[in-house]
Amino acid sequence: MSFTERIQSPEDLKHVKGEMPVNFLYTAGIAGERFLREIKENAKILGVRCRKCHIVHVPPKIYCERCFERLYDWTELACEGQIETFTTCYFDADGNRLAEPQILAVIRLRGANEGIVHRVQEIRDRDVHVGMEVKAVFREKKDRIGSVLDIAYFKPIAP
Amino acid sequence: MTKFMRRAQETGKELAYEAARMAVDSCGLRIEDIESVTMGSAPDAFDGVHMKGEYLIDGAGAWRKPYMRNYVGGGTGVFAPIHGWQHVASGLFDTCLVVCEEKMSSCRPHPQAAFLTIFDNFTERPLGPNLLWIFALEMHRYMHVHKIPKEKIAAVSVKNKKNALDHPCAQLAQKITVEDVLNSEVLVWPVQRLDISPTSDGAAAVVLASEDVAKKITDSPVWIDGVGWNLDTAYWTNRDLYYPQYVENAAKMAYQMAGIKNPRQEIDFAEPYDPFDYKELHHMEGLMLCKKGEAPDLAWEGLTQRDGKLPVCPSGGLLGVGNPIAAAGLMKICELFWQLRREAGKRQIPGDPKTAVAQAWGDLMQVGTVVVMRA
Amino acid sequence: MSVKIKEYAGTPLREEDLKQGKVLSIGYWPKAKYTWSAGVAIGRYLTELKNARIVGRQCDKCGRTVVPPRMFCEWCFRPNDRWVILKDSGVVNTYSISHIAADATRIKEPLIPTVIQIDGTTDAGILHLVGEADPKEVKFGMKVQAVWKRPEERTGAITDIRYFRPIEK
Amino acid sequence: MARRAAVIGVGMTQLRSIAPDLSYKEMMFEAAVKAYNDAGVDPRRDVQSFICSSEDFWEGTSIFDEYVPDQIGASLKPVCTISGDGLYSLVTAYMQISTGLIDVAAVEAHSKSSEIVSIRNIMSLALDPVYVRPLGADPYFVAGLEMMRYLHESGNTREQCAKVVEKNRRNALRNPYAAYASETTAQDALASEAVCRPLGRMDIAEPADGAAVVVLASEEKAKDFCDDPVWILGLGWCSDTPCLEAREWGQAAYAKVAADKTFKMAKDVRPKDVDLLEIDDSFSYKELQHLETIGFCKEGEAGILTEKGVTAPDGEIPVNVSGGSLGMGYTFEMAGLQRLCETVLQLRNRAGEHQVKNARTGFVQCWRGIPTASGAAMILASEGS
Repeated sequence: MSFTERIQSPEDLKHVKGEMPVNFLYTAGIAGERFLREIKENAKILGVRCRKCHIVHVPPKIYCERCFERLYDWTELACEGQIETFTTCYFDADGNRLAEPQILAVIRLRGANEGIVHRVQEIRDRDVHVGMEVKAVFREKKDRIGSVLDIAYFKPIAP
Repeated sequence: MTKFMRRAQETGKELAYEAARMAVDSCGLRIEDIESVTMGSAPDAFDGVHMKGEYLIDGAGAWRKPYMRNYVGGGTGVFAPIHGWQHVASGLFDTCLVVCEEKMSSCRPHPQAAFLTIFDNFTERPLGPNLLWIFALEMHRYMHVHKIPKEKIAAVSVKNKKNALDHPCAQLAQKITVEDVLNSEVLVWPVQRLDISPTSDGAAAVVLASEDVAKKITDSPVWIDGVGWNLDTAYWTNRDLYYPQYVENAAKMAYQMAGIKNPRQEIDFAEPYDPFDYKELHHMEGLMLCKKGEAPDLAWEGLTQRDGKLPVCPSGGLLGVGNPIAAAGLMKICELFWQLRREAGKRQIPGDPKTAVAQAWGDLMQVGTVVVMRA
Repeated sequence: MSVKIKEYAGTPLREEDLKQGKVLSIGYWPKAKYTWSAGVAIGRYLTELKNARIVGRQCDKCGRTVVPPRMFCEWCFRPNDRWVILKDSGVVNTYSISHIAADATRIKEPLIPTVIQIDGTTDAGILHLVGEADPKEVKFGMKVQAVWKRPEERTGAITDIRYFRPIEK
Repeated sequence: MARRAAVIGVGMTQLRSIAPDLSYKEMMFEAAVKAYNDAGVDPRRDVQSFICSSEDFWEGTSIFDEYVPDQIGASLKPVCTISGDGLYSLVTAYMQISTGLIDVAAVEAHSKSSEIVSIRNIMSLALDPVYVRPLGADPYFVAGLEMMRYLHESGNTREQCAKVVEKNRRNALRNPYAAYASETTAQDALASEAVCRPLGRMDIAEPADGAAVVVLASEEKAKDFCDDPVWILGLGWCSDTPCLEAREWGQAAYAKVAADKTFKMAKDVRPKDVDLLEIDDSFSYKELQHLETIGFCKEGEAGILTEKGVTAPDGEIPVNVSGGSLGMGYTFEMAGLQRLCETVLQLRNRAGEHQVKNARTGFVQCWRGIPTASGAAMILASEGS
C-alpha cells in the first residue's frame, strides 16, 4: 500500500513558485584569458598545439585532454575555415520564436583540429552546406570586450 | 592539490587539471594508466554550471574513460575516495583517479546566496534562511546540552589556523588567540567570524590502485582499510542536533571493516571535518575518539595539538587551509596520506603514526563519510 | 605539504582584479524558475496554515506525531495513519541570533531563528523565527506561541505565521 | 572476477506529462514501495545501501541529495547520490555489491520535469559559460548540430528518423506506463515544426514525470529473496569530451566505448544473442546512431533496418518495445533506469501486452542528454540464459 490518501480534486492541488536566485561571474581562466585578449586586442584567433598528439586545440587549453600533457605551443590560426556541421535555430534560449532563424555552426579553422561554435550570417540557411568555407567577422575594436562575441559572426567566403 | 584561494583565475576545469595532473605525476603514472575517474564536487550553484560533473570531464583526465560524479553535499570530499575505493575493490578496475573541485567564487554577489537554495522550498526557504542559521542552531544545542563555554570551542579555531601556517596551500593561516575569536564579529550567535571557514576555490586529487598494482607503483602505499557513509533524515528540525548519530554510524561501518575495536586507542591522528570550530569537536565525538561532551576539554587542554596525544586536523583543516567544499574533504585524505608516509614536512606529527581517520559531513547536518587509512 | 612537492598551482585574484577588468570575466543571470508541486502532505499543511492551523501526521506503529507532515513514516517505512491538528504553540528546542541576511549582508535588527517543538508532537520541531522578544531573554525550553498574519494576508505559506512570541508565565 | 549481482525487484510510477498531485517525495515513495514489494525486501531491515540520482538544477534545490532518504526507507543508512543517470547509480550499486561490503542495494531515480518552468533555461546553464553560452542560442542547437553531421556521415535520412518516432510512439500504445503513446505516423513527425533544423519538434522526446526504484542483490541474497532474478552480465560507462569544439560530431564515441566494455565483460554474449534493446532515443536520430555505434548494425544501416521493421517489436532486433523516451516520455536522470525497468519486466516475462517472446537477454543503454557526451550500457539476462 503506497498511499492511504490522495488528492481527488483539482481544487486541492497546491503549487509554490520559486527560483534559484543566484547569478554568476566566470573568469575566462588561464588559457581563456590569453585567447580572448588576443581576439580583443588584435582580432587574432589563437590555438595551442599538443606536441604529443599533434592536435591543435581551439579554444586553447592549458592541457591536452587526450594525453593530459601541459600545453605550451601557442599558435596563430587563420580566421577562416570549413563548416563541420550546422543547424538552423527557430527559437531563442527561452523558447521564444525568433523573428529571423539563426544559423549556428561548428567551424574548423584552417590549422586547427577542433572547431569553434559560432553564428553564421550573410547567407540563407538553405545555401549552407557541410564543408562550406567561412571567415570570421570581428566587431570594431572599440566594441570588443574580450568575449567570444567579439567575433560578431562567420560569413561565407565569396567564391 | 592546488592552493586554496578566495578567488582563482583558473576555471574549474583548470583547477581540476592542476590537481589531477599532480596526483598522477606524483605516483609516476601516465594518464593511460588510469582506468576510471570519479569526481566529487558540491552544488552546481557555486560554479554556476548545471551538470558540473560533465563540464569538468576533460580537466579531470577522464577523456573517453569511465567517469561519474558522486555527491553527498559537504560530505563529498571524503565520499569521493570511498566511491573510488568501490571502483577498485569491486575488481572492475585496477586504478581510479579521484578528483574533487570547487569554484565557489563564481557565485555572486557571495557564495552564501547559493546556500538559500539548500533549504526546503515549501517550509523553510520562504523564511529567508542563511546557511549559518542551521549551524548556529546546532552549535547552540550542542553547547546547551553539554554546557560548553564558547572559549573551549574557540580553541579549535586557534589551533587549526596555527597548524595551517605550515601548509603551503593555506588560505587562512593565522596566529590568533581565543580572545580574537571571542571578540570577532558576531554573525549568527553563537557563530562568530573566526569560528567559520572561508569560501574557497580549489581542487585536490588522489590516485587509488588495487593491491597488486599499488605494490608495483610504490614501496610505501597507504591503504584504505575502512570506509563508511551514512545519511540521516532530511527532517533535521525533528532531530536532536546535539549529537551526530550519522557520523557514529558511518564510523562504526568503517571501523568494523578496518578491524578497529577501540578507536580511542587505535587511531593515531584524525582529520575530522571542521568547517566550523565546534564541528571538529562534534565530529570527534561522533567518531568515538572521546566521550560525548568531552571533546571541548581535549581541545582546551591541548591534547589535539599536533604534538598532543591525539593530533586533530594537523593540516590546519578547513578553518586554516580553506573550504572549497569537496576539495577540502579530499585535502584531508591527502593529509592522511602525507602524514602516514612521513612526507608532511613541517606539519609532520611526531612519533610513528600508523592508523588515521578522515571524515566529512554535509547536507542538512545529515551526512557522515569516514575513511580509515593505514601506512 | 608533501616534502616531495615544491610548487602548488593556483592564481589568486582580488575582487578588484575582476571589477577593474584586469582579468576577463563573463557575467550570467540564469533563469532557473520552478513551480514545485506541494503534493498531498505539504499541500494540506500549507492549506491549513491559511486557516491558522498547524497539522501533523501520526504513525500508529511507532506512535510518533510529526510536523512538517509527510504521508509516510521514515523510520517504519510505511504510510502513516492520520492527520492531527496541533496547537499553535511549542517550546524552543534550540535558537540562534542572526545579524546577517541570506546573502550574507548585515541586518540592523537581529532575527532569532529557532527550532520550535510544536506542542502535541513527539519529537518534531519546525524552523521558524521568534519575535517580540529581546534576544537576550530567549531561553532553551521557553514556551512560545504562533503570531499569525491577518486572515486576508494569509496565502497558505509558512510565512502565514509571522513568528512565534514568548508566552508570559 | 567481480561478485555477481542481480536485479531482484523494480518499481516504477506511471509516467505522466505532469504529476501535479504528488510531490517528488511522494512519487519516490510510491516507486520504492512497489520495488520493495516486488523484491520482497524490507528496506529498513534488508537494504544496506541506497543510491539516488539527481542534478540540482533539475530539482531547483541545491545539494538535493539531502532530501532523498526518508521516502525510500534510507534514513540513518548508507546513502549516496550519483549526479547522473540512474543507470550510473545502478553501476555504483553493482560495484558496492562486488566489493563484498554490501549485499542488497536500492537505486532510485526520478523526474519532476513539469516543475521546471523552462527546461531550455536549465539546459543552457550546462553549456560552457565562456565559449558557448554567450551565443545565447536555443540549447537544442547541440542536437541540431549532431543530427546534421550524423545524417551527413551515415547517409541515414530525416525520413528514417521520423520512422523511429512512429515506431516508438506506437509501441507505447501497448505500454500502460507510457505518457506519450499515439498513432503518430512518420509523416506527422516530418511535418512537425522545425526547432533546430534538421531537428523537428517530434524528433524530441517530450518530458515526463515519474520515479523508479530498482533493488539489486548479491548472488547469495538474490536467490534468497527472488525466484526470477535478472543477472547483470556486463556493464560499462564512458564520457567523451564535454567540449563541443573538440567533438567528433557524427560519432557517439561514448556509446561505443561503453558498449565495448559491456560486451567485453559479458564475455559469452554477442550482439546476435541479445533479444531486445532499450537504448537512448531522447532524440529520434539518437536511436539510429546508438544502434550503429553499439555494433548491432553497420554505420548507415540503422535507418533501413527501421524502415524494414527489423527493429519493430516482432522484428529480429526489437528496439525500444516499451516506446522508449519518444513514446514513454523523457525522464532526464531516470531515463536509463526506466529502460532498465522495462528490460527487467521483459526478461521476467511480465511485460504484458508488449512482451517480446522468449526474451532472455537484454541490452540497456543511456545517454545523459544535451550537452553531454556521456553514457552507460548494461547487459542483463534472466536465469538460465
